[in-house]
Amino acid sequence: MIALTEKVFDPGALLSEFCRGRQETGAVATFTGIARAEAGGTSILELEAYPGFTEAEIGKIADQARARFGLHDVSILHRVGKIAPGEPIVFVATAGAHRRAAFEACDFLMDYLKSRAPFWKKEHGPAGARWVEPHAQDHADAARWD
Amino acid sequence: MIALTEKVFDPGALLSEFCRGRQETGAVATFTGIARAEAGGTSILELEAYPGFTEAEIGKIADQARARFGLHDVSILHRVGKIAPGEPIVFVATAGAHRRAAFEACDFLMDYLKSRAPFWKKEHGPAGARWVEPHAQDHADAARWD
Amino acid sequence: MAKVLLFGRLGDVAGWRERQVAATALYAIRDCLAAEDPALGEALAAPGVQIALNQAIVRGDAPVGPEAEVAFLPPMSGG
Amino acid sequence: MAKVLLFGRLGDVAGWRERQVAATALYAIRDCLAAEDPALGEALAAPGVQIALNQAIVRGDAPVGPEAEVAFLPPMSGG
Repeated sequence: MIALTEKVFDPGALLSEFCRGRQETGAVATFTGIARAEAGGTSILELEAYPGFTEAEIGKIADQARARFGLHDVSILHRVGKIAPGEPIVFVATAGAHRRAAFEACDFLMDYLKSRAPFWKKEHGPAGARWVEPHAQDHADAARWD
Repeated sequence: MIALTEKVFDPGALLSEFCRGRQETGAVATFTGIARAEAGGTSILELEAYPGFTEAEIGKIADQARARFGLHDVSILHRVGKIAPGEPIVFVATAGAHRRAAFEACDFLMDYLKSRAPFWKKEHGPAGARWVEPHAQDHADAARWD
Repeated sequence: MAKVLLFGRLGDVAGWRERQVAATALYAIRDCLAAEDPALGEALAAPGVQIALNQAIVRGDAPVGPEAEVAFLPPMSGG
Repeated sequence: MAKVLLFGRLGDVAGWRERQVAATALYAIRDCLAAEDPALGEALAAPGVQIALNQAIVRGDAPVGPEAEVAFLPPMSGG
């Protein structure tokens, strides 16, 4: 599943669903990104996607991950719209025969999602709203896989 | 939470609980290990622990992970007793401000749990039962952190 | 008429995120928008702004059919 | 009397996993078990078998109190 949602979601419900009925998957790795309060520095995060295009671009990277890490399955759910502190932003799950591949694929997908995926991010803070670009660290993380 | 259980558990329920009420945790990584059917090669996995000692030893490594990776929280649940194919064996969750630390801590904990944690593992297969030792790969994985 | 979409700060600069534009090539659409709204024109010409035609990134100019969807994408921030 | 626990294949070799043994030091307990059951004695002397006294690994011999818990641990396999 590759999907966007405007609603708050429960990462645990997604993990339960993802694990169900697996007989040959030894390893499931997940990552959940949560909006941080930054001690009041950010009150609301807003994410804009290009519906259709964004899912398709993420799907291409998910296919790369399947091939590169020999995954059995991948699932990605990403919030769009306004996100309050403490709410999940993104959930990625990867399934493989062994743990190294599942971990690395999850890490790889998150590096892509945090730096290159087609989202536009606005932070609404005490000093007003501003569009943000990826951090240098996010670019450096993503470049590890090139 | 560091705990052992003889009962089947739902990793998703653990993840929901682990994520609840977090305001400054940006990153939650999890790993779920599932018993593989190995195309009929293993029918039942049996894990023996030393109650009290096993949790305490795992707790020491969890404390190491908290310090080394600056974690906000760690949760580990491990099955003992007889485990059928498709059932979860282990769930590890790590929470931190940023994703690199959460991923690395989860990876570190799994390498320890798979190679050095105080469990004794028996495989009941078509050819009878046998006690198993960690794979060379598990030792090599664990040695990455020394 | 092509459907034109603006994302991220481009939508804030223009004050709209979707409208119809009568033009038959990507650069003609951009020039048309810039002529109407110089601030938007400057934002569209900024480094890193990409153009997607029917949800595929296109480099350089290209003809635009009557039912086309043209999107102007500022640098993507990731999620 | 110390409570003696056997784990993993040691329990299978002995045919029991917990019993009381009247001895006042770790090596004396091991010798006592070996005298009763030579196959278990051989398994306890195998490389990698560790001894825990009151849930802490001990290297070498050590005195054992009357309420002590002594566990013989073959090489740990991980989970």
